[in-house]
Amino acid sequence: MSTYTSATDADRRAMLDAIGVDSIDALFADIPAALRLDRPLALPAGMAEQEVYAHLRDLAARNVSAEDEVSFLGAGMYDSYVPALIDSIILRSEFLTPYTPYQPEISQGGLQVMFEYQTAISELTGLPVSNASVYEGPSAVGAAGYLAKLANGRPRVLASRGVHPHSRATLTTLAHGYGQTVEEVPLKDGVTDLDALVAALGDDVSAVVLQQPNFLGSVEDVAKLTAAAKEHGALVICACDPVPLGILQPPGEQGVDIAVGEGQTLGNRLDFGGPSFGFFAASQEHIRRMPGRIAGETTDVDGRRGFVLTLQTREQHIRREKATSNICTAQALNALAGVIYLSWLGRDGLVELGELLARRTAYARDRLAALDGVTLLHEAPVVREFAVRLDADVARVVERLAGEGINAGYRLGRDYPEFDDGLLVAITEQRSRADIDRLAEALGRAVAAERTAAVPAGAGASS
Amino acid sequence: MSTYTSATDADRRAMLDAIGVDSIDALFADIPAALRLDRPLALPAGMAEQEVYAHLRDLAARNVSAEDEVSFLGAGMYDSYVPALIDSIILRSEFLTPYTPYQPEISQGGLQVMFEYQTAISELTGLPVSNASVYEGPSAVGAAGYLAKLANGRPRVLASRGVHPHSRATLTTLAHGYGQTVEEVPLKDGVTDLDALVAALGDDVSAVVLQQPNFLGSVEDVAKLTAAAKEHGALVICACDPVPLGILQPPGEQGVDIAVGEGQTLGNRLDFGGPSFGFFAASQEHIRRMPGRIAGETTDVDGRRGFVLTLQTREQHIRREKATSNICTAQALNALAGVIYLSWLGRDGLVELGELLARRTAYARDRLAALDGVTLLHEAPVVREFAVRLDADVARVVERLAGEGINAGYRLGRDYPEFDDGLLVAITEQRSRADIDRLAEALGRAVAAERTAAVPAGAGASS
Amino acid sequence: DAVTTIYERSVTGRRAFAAPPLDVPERPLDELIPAHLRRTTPAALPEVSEPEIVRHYNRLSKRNFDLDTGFYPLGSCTMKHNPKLHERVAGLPGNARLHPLQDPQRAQGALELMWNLQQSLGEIAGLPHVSLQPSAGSHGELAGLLLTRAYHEDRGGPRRTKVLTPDTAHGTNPATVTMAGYDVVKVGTNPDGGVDVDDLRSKADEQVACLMLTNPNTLGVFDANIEEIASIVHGVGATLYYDGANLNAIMGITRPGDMGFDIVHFNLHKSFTQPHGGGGPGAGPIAVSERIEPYLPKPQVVKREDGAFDLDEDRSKSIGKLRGFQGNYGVFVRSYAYIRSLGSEGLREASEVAVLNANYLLALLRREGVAEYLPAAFDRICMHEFVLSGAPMKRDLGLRTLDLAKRLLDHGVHPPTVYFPLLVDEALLLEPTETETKETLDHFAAVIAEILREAKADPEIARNAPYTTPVRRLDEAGAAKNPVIRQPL
Amino acid sequence: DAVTTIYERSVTGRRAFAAPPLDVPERPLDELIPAHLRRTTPAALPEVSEPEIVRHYNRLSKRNFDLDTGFYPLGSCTMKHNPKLHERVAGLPGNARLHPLQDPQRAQGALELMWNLQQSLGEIAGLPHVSLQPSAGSHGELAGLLLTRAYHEDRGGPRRTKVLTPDTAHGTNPATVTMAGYDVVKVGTNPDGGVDVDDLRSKADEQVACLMLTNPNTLGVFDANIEEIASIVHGVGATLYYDGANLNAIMGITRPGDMGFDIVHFNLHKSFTQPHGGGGPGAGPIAVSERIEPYLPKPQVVKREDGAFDLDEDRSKSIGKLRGFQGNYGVFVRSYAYIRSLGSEGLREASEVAVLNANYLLALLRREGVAEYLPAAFDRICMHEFVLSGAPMKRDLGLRTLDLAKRLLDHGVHPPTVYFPLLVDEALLLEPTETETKETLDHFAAVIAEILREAKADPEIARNAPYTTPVRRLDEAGAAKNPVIRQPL
Repeated sequence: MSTYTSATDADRRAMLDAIGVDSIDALFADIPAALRLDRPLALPAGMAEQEVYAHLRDLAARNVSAEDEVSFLGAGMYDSYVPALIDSIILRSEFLTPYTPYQPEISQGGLQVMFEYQTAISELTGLPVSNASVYEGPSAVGAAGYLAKLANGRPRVLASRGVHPHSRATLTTLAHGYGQTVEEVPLKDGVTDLDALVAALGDDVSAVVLQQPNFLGSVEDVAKLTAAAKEHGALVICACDPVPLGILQPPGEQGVDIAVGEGQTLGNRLDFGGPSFGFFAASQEHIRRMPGRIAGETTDVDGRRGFVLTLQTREQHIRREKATSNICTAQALNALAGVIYLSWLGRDGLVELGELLARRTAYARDRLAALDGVTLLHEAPVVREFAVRLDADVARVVERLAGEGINAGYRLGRDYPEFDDGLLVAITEQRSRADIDRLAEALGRAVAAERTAAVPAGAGASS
Repeated sequence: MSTYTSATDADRRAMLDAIGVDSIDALFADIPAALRLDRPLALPAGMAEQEVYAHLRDLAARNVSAEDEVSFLGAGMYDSYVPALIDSIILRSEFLTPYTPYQPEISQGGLQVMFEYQTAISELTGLPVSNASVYEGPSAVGAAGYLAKLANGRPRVLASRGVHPHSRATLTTLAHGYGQTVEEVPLKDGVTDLDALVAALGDDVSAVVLQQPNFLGSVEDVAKLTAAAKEHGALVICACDPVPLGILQPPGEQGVDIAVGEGQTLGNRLDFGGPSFGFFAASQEHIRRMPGRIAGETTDVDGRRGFVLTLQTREQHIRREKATSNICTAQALNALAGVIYLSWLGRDGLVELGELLARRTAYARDRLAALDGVTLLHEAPVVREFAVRLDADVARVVERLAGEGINAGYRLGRDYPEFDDGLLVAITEQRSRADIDRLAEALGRAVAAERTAAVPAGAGASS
Repeated sequence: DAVTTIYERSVTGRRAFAAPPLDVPERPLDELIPAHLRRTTPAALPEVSEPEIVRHYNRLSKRNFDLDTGFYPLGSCTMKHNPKLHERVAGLPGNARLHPLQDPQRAQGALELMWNLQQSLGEIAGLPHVSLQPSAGSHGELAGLLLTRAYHEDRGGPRRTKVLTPDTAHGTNPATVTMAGYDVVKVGTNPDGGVDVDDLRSKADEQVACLMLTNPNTLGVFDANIEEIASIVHGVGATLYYDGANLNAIMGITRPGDMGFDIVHFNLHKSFTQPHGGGGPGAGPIAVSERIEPYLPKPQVVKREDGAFDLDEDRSKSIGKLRGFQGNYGVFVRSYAYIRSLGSEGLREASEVAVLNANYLLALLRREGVAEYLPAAFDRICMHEFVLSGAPMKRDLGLRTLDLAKRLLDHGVHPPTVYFPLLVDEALLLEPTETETKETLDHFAAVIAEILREAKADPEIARNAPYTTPVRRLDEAGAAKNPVIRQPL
Repeated sequence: DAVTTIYERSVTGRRAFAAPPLDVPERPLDELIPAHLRRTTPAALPEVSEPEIVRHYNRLSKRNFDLDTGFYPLGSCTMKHNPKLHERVAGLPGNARLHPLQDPQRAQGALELMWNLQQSLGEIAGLPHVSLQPSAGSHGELAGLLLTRAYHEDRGGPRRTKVLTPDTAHGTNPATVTMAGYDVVKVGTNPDGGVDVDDLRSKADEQVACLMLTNPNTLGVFDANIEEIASIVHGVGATLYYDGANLNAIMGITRPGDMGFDIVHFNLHKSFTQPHGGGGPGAGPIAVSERIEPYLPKPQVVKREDGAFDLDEDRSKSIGKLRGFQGNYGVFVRSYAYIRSLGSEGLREASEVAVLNANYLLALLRREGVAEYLPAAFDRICMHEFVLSGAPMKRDLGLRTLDLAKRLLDHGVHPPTVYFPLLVDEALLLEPTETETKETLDHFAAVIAEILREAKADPEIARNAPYTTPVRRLDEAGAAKNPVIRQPL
């Protein structure tokens, strides 16, 4: 008997008697014999809890995590510190184990959390309408594209090359389904090329998709790009990193219609990429086109304040083929972690964190740019991530640093052939000045060593 | 402002106004000026949460834990597997953060846990009365000695040399306070020497203290020793390892008056030695001499079943100098882990675990005894721990194995000069046959190497 | 106790966050980011200390019902026990702090885990190729239809525009069809609760891209005609899609691949147990047949010849990406732990006991005093869930299914799914799962009988229920009419 | 909901534990352990599956009030917030799975932590030598008296038989004196709430081993005569012992060592915050002066000249051991994290705000409608806690302190300590701690006023309170008369 089930032999006999059959097998009589699996599943036998733990611990030990190295890897997810109070709350079974709050009377905790979360996202983005979360960042971009399709039905979407490669890929995949084509707007000097955007725009453009800061870490002049899009009646979708929004102008003030983004950095673990959550906020006019769940405030029959899932006529279980999305299970627990994190940071903390990141990033950028063989890939303003060019094979340099316990960052060549010499370096509040200095020293040595190694045998090292 | 306090400047002003003083300093006016500390405490400045975490993680990383090596170290605490459901329960704030249940109406959860715990300990020990836990094992032995003093006032206590050295030391320290002297009964063939016990016994002996299994891992014939003690009217105190009680005769059936023991192995972490809990059970006649808290069943004014702290007239806060102990804060949370663990094992599981340990221990004992240069220190029956003699310097052998990621066990010479060549090896359910084989091979190599090394330079290796 | 939000607890100047020290030069922000790109007014996040946050969310949590407290027979959601080991292993730093872009060489444990999970899911489904990427069941459905689209486009031929779904389908199915750019065509249900094969035959033509099916379906019925259905669908060149929401009934007993399905999605948070988190996270991996394999999303976890694991991005026919990175790895860890804990036999036992428990509960509810008001929609053996109709109860006692559900709340039980499937009047969909005890099922049946007895005497009690919950019935219509969906600050 | 115990949920054959496989020969047990030493009947532990254990204890937990839910002003217990970081760091495998007998060379992190904590506690107490060994405050007290005994015995001279304690002392003090083999001699309290110095002088003679004092004492009063008291005690050669239960009032402001105390115990679970666990664990380290140092328990954590940390067992004058191993290390980790989080300034701020909060609450309760029924026992500024007397309330409203406490339960507040200190009639001892907000204190004062208003109208309401708790007043007398302290099975 499994330790998660309770049916003893005596239970089984009593239950089968009550049902009126003589074996469990009889309960499966509807399944044609030819379709019955005539052998056990070819899976290992079950194990005791301690054995499963040991196996998974051994697997986990074969990963090099941010606990094991000094990591400057970002590119969409960040090794931010997750305060311990988040664990203590989200592991409470009352938050951990219920499902979607279909019965609001016994789900007020979860519903109020959604309401508080929506308020926080609305504050961060400067947009009045937030849903209760979607899966994660890149698919949120895809969902925003679908909203644009529902809103104006136009066939073309323009996406800046500064948008995360995964977001562009996801948007393209999904748009192929709902019938839009995605075109790219190139970068210039590290930011979206306004002239190219203007040239690509037309009245058949459904939406323009931007990212703030963009994949190269640059702070975009979103308002300027938005103004261009508006001239053609296109919607503007902006994928935002939420933490820098503490110091950057909120998309709602820049004319952005839909702000989405990856929520991992708000109190969620890295988890090798998920689960995290995506946030999704929009201007008032889109409220009935929003995907996913939305909680609203109301009162009960006794006049007490309460919360419910609202605007459900958008949703798949009511509207079926006319639903604004097919989302059913989303990321409530991760969004809870997000709103706890934002409450932990608080009004001033979000600003302080943004300023700390900006200053440490500036320090790191200067420090690396001063190295021999390292130059800036662009000089646009940055907040928490920046790109450099190496005068050496990037993969080999990164490998050298890994040997010293340093993860130097993201090799841009993985997604941008034009930046094959590029390295994207992320700074979090867990990377101190000492860590940055250590990176700089190791990077300097590694670049020097790889440049030397690259020189044909017999030739002298280039000073 | 600390992040754990909430008094803003505005709060402080308002509060001081309400009090009618003009500064916080004024609240300390009673403290003579000469006694006021005129400088800040010489402690480091406070740190952000992430910094404290990093500091403590770095410290923890400098310990070699049972997660990092294959450990055969026991000698009173054991690397037993702690099932995950224990964490999920004991970390619930409703169990974690309240204090002693002074208000039973809002403490029924904790009180019922005590009642369930007392039942489990009573079942394990075969004694009718259990308290709700004491600090830990060795001090439980000391507390049992105090009970004997209260019960019969006799001046002498006899403790088997098989009792844990820490228990004997603690008993001696405490007995010096309450006015008894502790004498040792030697071991013979790995168990308490009955003849020596009989010789030492007299009508002035307050209690005889035994351990089951004893420190060398041997299963004592407790009933026989108890019978001898009873002839002189001495009480018998037995410190028991609770897990082997699944297969060993319970002390209550052996004439033992007071059974105590270390509870760590019941679902508690090693924690470098604490906190864990001590259990304390006795025969009915001692119920009003028990130390610590005891929960009892009762009913409320509406006739509903409920639980309260009971027999409080024993306790320090009621009886003061006539109290049966001074215990106030004990180990409720650890005892909760204990009762969850015992429920997790269940009726059959405790037996199965005991049998598994006995068989793996027998295998390990045979395996090691077959090695060249390794002999059994005694041949008494064992359950989860056994002792061998090495024909080589034990410390150096242990050090060699540590270099291979194996903690070979406890060097008996640390406490027993007569067993300077002794090694005490503990088996838990987390040590598989493969682990034991690895130990045997490494031990064989190490003993051989150290024997060779010990041979004077120039002489050939023996055999 | 008045309900306050965290914003209403905010007091200027309080804080829980202490910033790490500024250990680099304090450059003026103007030097770093031009003023016109910066924010002028801080976001009005709450100002609270750590103890207040803890108390606030602790108190909120107590306003939730949860699976660890009581019975949660929410049909089609498989609210089985969440083993506590899973949080422990998911929280290991080697998992929790592993960056998704870590070099695969330095993430071998994670990739091996994913590969092992893929192999296991493929074996359970009877379909060899697995992508773990989709984030939820509905996301897996979308993946499935995009794969179908890619498959048809790659094969050429006339454009297919329709996707067939039975009228018993989960609401996600038609919504997914629309998102994938297809038109929904409904297929009827026969008197036994299965697909109306004649209706299917009449609608299956060369314009059909796919049939989406759940088997056992949302009526708790295993469609015995599945082989014929598969042959019709394949006969017109369409794909057959298996909605895996009900996989908990058949693990180790029969396999979608063996039934003829081309694409299956799994709800890891259902059959392979995840804490449901108040509505997520979950994961919706897919398994596909050989012919669909080329179109699977990228990256794929692969095992190289030297035994090393890697991420393969080089897939020319792939539909691309459905999301960032590799999927909800934290969810994979838990489900993998589950599969290793149960093993081959345990998974089959889970399904067997799930079906046993459902049939036992159904038998209890067929007794006098209940069955006349809440008859089973299909008077036969069920699979892991079953449907009752509250129509007689409504007619004879004036009690709607909703009233019964609300009265259950006063008994400390989570109601079943209500008003679904749409096909059944006043439907109740009950799924007890295998981790519940016989005593719990007995108690639930007794509570239902008690509520009906009570309603016979005074139906107003249930009509105004609940009474013991933190709030009572809420004004949902008002909430939707004038939506207040954030706190004004 | 009927209360069932875990034993009452037991069904033969159910289980949560799966044993690891027997991977060694299945030797008959008779070969291993003779039958007469073995158990014949298994212990009647419950037979339950994992989900049932989880539900059982989850439900039980909901029958507890806790600090993370509401105000807990239990006087003398310092129920301050438990930072959540502490559980994280205590749970690191390098701490949680570290064996206490690990070779000190391979436990350097743990020993350094203990050494750092010792240094910090020594600095806070103003006494340089620290032993972390005692398991709780009362254990620390016992250590203190055994040290006193060892000190006197080592010095020689006539045998000392008495220990002085003020009549305001914690109940643990006299109990400890007895356990240490001394006789308790009580010292009176002067009208200001301090030690009656004349009484002390009359009782201080060469038979006195020690004076045990709490300062501020359990009346919330700092004894301004402490220097004189110390001089009297030292004058007769006795030691001066500081019960550290009230240290939360004075951290960084004044130090027991500077006041003349020889031995101090700390309640780490109070001043240095630990989750109280429903009654433990805690820890009661002691700090002592130079002359007491030789007698400290062993082992001591020491720092060798090469910077390595070690355990010193080689202490010839040591009183020996008070328990196994090195003490409650898991508790040390949490308190060390606390000290590092707050630092020098933060500890002082904690004490300052603790005293501010206490005085503010006292001021609120001095207002009309409250003060006439619950006057402060001492009409002056208090330290971190204060005492009210319910005597006028009892006289004028017929409400005992117990009734007020029980009525507080209905308001979701944990009552203060009641009927202690013994010196004050119908005493209430209130300690709000520094981690509570002004709003919480305002609310508490309003609730007290409301209960008194209500009682003026109808005292029966409070006399029969509580009403909203899982159970109401319990028959404690009956429980003690016929003790049922285990379940018959």
